[in-house]
Amino acid sequence: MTKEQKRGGVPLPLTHVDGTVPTLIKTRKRDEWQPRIVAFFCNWCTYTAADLAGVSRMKYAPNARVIRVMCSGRVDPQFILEAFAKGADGVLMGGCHPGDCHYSEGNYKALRRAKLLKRFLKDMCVEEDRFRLEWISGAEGEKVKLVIDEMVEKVRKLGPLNLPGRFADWDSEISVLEEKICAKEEKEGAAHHG
Amino acid sequence: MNLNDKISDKAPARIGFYICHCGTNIAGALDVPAVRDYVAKMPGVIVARDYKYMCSDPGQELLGKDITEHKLNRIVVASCSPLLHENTFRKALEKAGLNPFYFQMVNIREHVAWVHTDKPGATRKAKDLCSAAVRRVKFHKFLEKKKVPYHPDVLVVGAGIAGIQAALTMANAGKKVYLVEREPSIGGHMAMFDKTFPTLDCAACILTPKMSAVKSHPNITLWTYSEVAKTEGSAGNFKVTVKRKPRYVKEELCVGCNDCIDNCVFKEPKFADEFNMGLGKRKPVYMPFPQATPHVALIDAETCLHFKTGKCKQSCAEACDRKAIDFNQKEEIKEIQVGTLLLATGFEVFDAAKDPYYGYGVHPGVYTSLEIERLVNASGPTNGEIVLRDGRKPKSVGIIHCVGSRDAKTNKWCSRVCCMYSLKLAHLIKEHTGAEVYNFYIDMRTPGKMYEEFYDRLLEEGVHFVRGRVSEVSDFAMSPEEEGKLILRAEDTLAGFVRRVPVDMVVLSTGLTPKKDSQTVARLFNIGRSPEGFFQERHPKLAPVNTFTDGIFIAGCCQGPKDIPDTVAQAGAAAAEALALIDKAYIELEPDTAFVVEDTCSGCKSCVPLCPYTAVSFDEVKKKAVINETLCKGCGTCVAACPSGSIKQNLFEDEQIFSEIEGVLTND
Amino acid sequence: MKYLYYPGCSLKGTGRAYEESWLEVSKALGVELEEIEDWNCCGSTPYMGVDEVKSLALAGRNFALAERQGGMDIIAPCSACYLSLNKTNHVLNDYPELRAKVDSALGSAGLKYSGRIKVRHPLDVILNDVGVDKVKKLVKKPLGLKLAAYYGCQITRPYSDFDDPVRPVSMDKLMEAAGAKPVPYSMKTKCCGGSITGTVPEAALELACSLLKEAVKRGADAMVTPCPLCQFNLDGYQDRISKKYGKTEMPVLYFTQALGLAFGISPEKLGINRCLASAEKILEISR
Amino acid sequence: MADKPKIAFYWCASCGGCEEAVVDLAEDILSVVSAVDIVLWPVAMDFKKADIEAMPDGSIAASLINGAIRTSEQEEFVRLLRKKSGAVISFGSCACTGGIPSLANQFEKERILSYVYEQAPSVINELKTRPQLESKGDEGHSLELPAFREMVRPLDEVIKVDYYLPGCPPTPKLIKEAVTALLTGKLPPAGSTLAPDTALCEECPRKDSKPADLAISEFKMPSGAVIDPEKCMLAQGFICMGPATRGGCEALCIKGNMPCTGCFGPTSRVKDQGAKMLSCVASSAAGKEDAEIDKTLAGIPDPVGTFYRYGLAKCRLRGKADRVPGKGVRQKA
Repeated sequence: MTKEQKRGGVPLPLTHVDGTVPTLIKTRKRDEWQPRIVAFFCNWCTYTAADLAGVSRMKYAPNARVIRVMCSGRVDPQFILEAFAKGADGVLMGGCHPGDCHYSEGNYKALRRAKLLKRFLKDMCVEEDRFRLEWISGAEGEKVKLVIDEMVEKVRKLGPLNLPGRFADWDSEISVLEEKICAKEEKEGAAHHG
Repeated sequence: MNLNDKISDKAPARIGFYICHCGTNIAGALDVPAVRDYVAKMPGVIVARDYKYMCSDPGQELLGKDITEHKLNRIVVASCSPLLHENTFRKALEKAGLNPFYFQMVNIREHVAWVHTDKPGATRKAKDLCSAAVRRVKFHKFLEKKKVPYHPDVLVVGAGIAGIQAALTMANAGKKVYLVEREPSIGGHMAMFDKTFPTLDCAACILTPKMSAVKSHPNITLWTYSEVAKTEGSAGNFKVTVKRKPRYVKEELCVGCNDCIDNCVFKEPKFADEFNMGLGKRKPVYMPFPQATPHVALIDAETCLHFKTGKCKQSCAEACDRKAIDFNQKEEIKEIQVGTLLLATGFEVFDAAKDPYYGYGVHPGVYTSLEIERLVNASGPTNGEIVLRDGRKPKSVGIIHCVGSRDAKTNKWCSRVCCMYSLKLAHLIKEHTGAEVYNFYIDMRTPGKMYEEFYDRLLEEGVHFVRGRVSEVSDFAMSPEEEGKLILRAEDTLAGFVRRVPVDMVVLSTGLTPKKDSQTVARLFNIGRSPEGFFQERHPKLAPVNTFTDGIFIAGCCQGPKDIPDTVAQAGAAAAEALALIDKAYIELEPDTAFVVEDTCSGCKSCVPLCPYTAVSFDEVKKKAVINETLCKGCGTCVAACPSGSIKQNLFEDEQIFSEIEGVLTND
Repeated sequence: MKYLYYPGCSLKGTGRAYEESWLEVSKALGVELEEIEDWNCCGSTPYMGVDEVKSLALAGRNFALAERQGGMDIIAPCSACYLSLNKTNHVLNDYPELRAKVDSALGSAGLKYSGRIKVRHPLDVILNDVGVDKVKKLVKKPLGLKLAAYYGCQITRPYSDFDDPVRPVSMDKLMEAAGAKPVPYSMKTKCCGGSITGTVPEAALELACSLLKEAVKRGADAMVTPCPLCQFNLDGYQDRISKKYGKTEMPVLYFTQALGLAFGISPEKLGINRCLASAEKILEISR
Repeated sequence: MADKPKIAFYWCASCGGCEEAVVDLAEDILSVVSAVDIVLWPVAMDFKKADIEAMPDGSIAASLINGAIRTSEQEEFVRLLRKKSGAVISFGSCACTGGIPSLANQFEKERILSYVYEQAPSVINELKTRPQLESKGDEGHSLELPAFREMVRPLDEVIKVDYYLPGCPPTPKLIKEAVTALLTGKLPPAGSTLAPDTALCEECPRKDSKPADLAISEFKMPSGAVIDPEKCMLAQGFICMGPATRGGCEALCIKGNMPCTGCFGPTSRVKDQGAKMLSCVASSAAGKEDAEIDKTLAGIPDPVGTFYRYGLAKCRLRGKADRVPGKGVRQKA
């Protein structure tokens, strides 16, 4: 009987949406650690700007992973929390400048959500520099580079957020008891058989 | 696999993964085989390959072959930006019988290979992005592109040579064209030019017939002295509001006889004439220029005695036997439906006063090139005579190139036309006055048919060329021959010393800049601008007349400085692109619209006010929200806001994005 | 109207006449001045190129003292001081790394500077705080002279915000108010030879000469300037210029001296006697 | 008697309200009691842990466990019940989503203990005595206390849960339906929540009073303003969690003229109830300029308490991020 089955098939706190179970994320040594930024870029401005940065061969830190959405208004605060929960050290949102939204006002909604979410994150002790909303127009390839580089440096200074690692740490108290119970049961089982 | 088989949404994913080398573009910056092998081990991946050029025919064929042979039902291609080739690969899927939306593209060129120097870091990032796409694509659904009828009418904004050319091309193809121009006459800057380089044919002679053709074309509705106030809708179905400013002369009655002008209470022209750059004078009632189209007078309320004082005997109105003058004319609002917008809003000439060292506006002998165009023009304020403000004929003229161009202090770009028009003006000045003409240039840029030859011709005509940027134009003499002259000081970089060249007249070859209100206009039409403020084309090489907004095209100098031949060519190209859309008669929309899951919607109405396109409404019978698919533009704002998770967006479903988040965070 | 006053070395040395006349004029205008106690070198424009941080720290000390003394706007009549102090403010606000160095230097002397004190020029103060109307009221002896207003390079570029950087007009306006006729003079901001009069005189003197000659050509009775170095070059080297390039005679006054004369202040109090080129003509005309 | 299915009730970190809810079945409780054999119900009946341990594995038809998990004893007991039960029902908000007790996840264990045993104004504890896990009694016997865990967890983070019955507390109607389903074996697929999967607005009596063009320019607190008894709460500026909260309670709070605070948790399609409601509320707030938005949003003084009143343990962040087990605040590197 595996440990999993013994505790009644408790799902790990982190299951992937497709049902697969992730390998437990270990806490890395600090010098090996690289900040991981999840970036939600709107298709029309910021994603295009990132393309422009590429076409212009600007060089910036490889720590940000861009997820394309059509509009910054599509970015659900759930996505941001999910990114942190899955191991992001920072989350960046990029949208069109106020007044320039391809969908006329999606970016205002994004701004309002970001402002309220920022306050929530602060209360939850996620440092302010870990979440950023920037307006970057399609012509501002340079700004993509500047914002990403700056954010990576700020997050590097803050160190890893590593929520998955922390979750594992927090939950280690459960496994201690669980091991005790398992050991006891095994002993009883052995005695029974013997 | 059947293209129309929705059941395949639920079939176990059989993923084909392809990573492109893009020659050495990608392969040189990250470890392509390592990414391929990494993805190959992911659950659901049946095939993982790398290939030199995925977008090439063999690359696409490889994909198609694998779909058939390995019964693949999901495809991921890691290559360039989806904005460039997503459609290419979707079509390849379709060709192989797979729904094109079972596809996800990973941008490892623009977002990885080209921007990172750290190869292990770039490889790690590529793995993460690919891992995200592989996870995401499993959640992709069968989708169909939506077809919407395309309104055949076109609106052209701006009636300079670009707008005129585009409007005529489309009107000749049988399309109904609305042509809107802000100024009282069409013609734009070209109408102000005297001759055109390098052929030296008269600008009016080649432009006027086109202007008349516009006026008389049965398919063209011409609205001058008008501006677009509002646009709504999208490709194929724009609703545009046009504001027609009052000209106080009834356009349909006026025959352009000039009787009103002759009889104005102002006996002599008194006010600066815009068309002649203020070098000439006009009355409050005036005809912008002799060939103005429409050939209709207008009254300038700013200077007209009637509007200023209310006390005028209105002799102009009396003089008009057609009773065309109407002081009570009001602004008129027109609403039109069109499928296509073509912007040809042109440029503005650099404001020479912004470069104080050249003394424009301070020294009367300093002119802009456009002023010289008017001076040299036979119908200009001096009837074609080149004279200084005090009436003297200049004996020596200095032409300063690159004023407001190629200058870190003002504008960095090359305006492309100034070298050539400076040569043209040098020729005309020499021809008209016999003066010594000095050209001060940084580089002579004469790329174009017969352009370099024209430069050679000028050299032979004895025009002087000094290679050096003029540091200042001053009026203090250091030697007797400088007395009473304007002195141009420049380092002659070929001779290697500083020259002081005294002249009577200085011509500033001012560059081309974006219109002052280009940002407002860009917002009005929801298109982008490049950093310097010209309108942004979709792709600098492959989509030079398209914008990022479907159904909106750009032509002429609003996109960037260019000369007349290039402008006309671009206008033709824009017209052709527009015609291609119109003649297709329908437009296919990306199926990224949102929809309400009716069973689970609680009818909380949170989403309803969020939609700027009023696509979301509340069904009072069912007490649920509904999304009108044709109105939805697919931004996803309502999806992110739906508090019970009952709105979904095709191509951007929650599960898809959640799996992407998970994917990009796989590697530690 | 109370200001802190930063004289700098010139106004205590070669430019004494400037200080004398400025103090007289400011008194007449009701501009109250409080000299910064224990001020030191402004940081000096040439030294900025030798050791930027030290130069900034020197200027910074003056600001720190000024802040301690109430933090009002500083008036720096010398063009070089005006430039150095303004530059320091800009650098401290725009370059955090340099700011940190200057802060630590000041800190070691127990000083602190916020970076927020404004540095003003007398021309700016007279025109914008006092106003032309008040100047006109104070004029007892309208000058009636033709004057070439020469500004030099440092007060209009790059930091000043009270006048046009290429074609300044503030001094012309002021001289007009004092009853003088400013002549059209397009060399207002050309080089006077600067500090190279001492090192490369052949280049510098030619520059100074062209300034003087142009003033003569425009029919000016005198030149007025707000800069001690310009005044020194144009006035002090007139002899040598005359010898080399032919006779040139042109009185060169500080604009404050001209203003003082118009206000009816005695030439002695205004240090007119300190001019090397003859100012007799001026005194005669203005009498 | 032996044929009747066995049912166990158990409580963990909870207020006892869920037990009340069972009693609130009123006369229906008699039919329940007659249909089942209650083998454990600490609030009402005297059964011991040993009684349960003695039962064969899987012999209890269903255990209805309320309360969040905060101590090692609760963990041990629910594990035991899990082993002995065919089905486990997570009963009430605390068991399902952490409930009010999980708001404590904003604070480290150390901070909670030091406040409760030392700093609270009502406490005098000069010796700074704290409960110990093990201590020797006067007669030499050893005493053991359960361990206080680092954080509050919902039941399903400790044992596998078959069904969820949300609510603070679950309504008698839903309890009856759940018991009936259990007894008749007509149960939905495992993992289901035994309440409707649409948000509360669907059943809200004020649904029609919400305008379709709502832009909230001022947020109000029920404690500081008069509530119109007819009009939609959000339309009045009160944050009502109804749109993001599963229905089933028949809008009890609304009928009592108080906004919904979200006790039924999110619908099945939402991962994080608080984030979703935050998104909805911020989207509907008025303002485009920074200052205007800040002013409007300042009307929500406590986002955590507002949007996660019953579900902080189920927030994607689970709790305050900078806790370190046993050490209080994480050391800054």
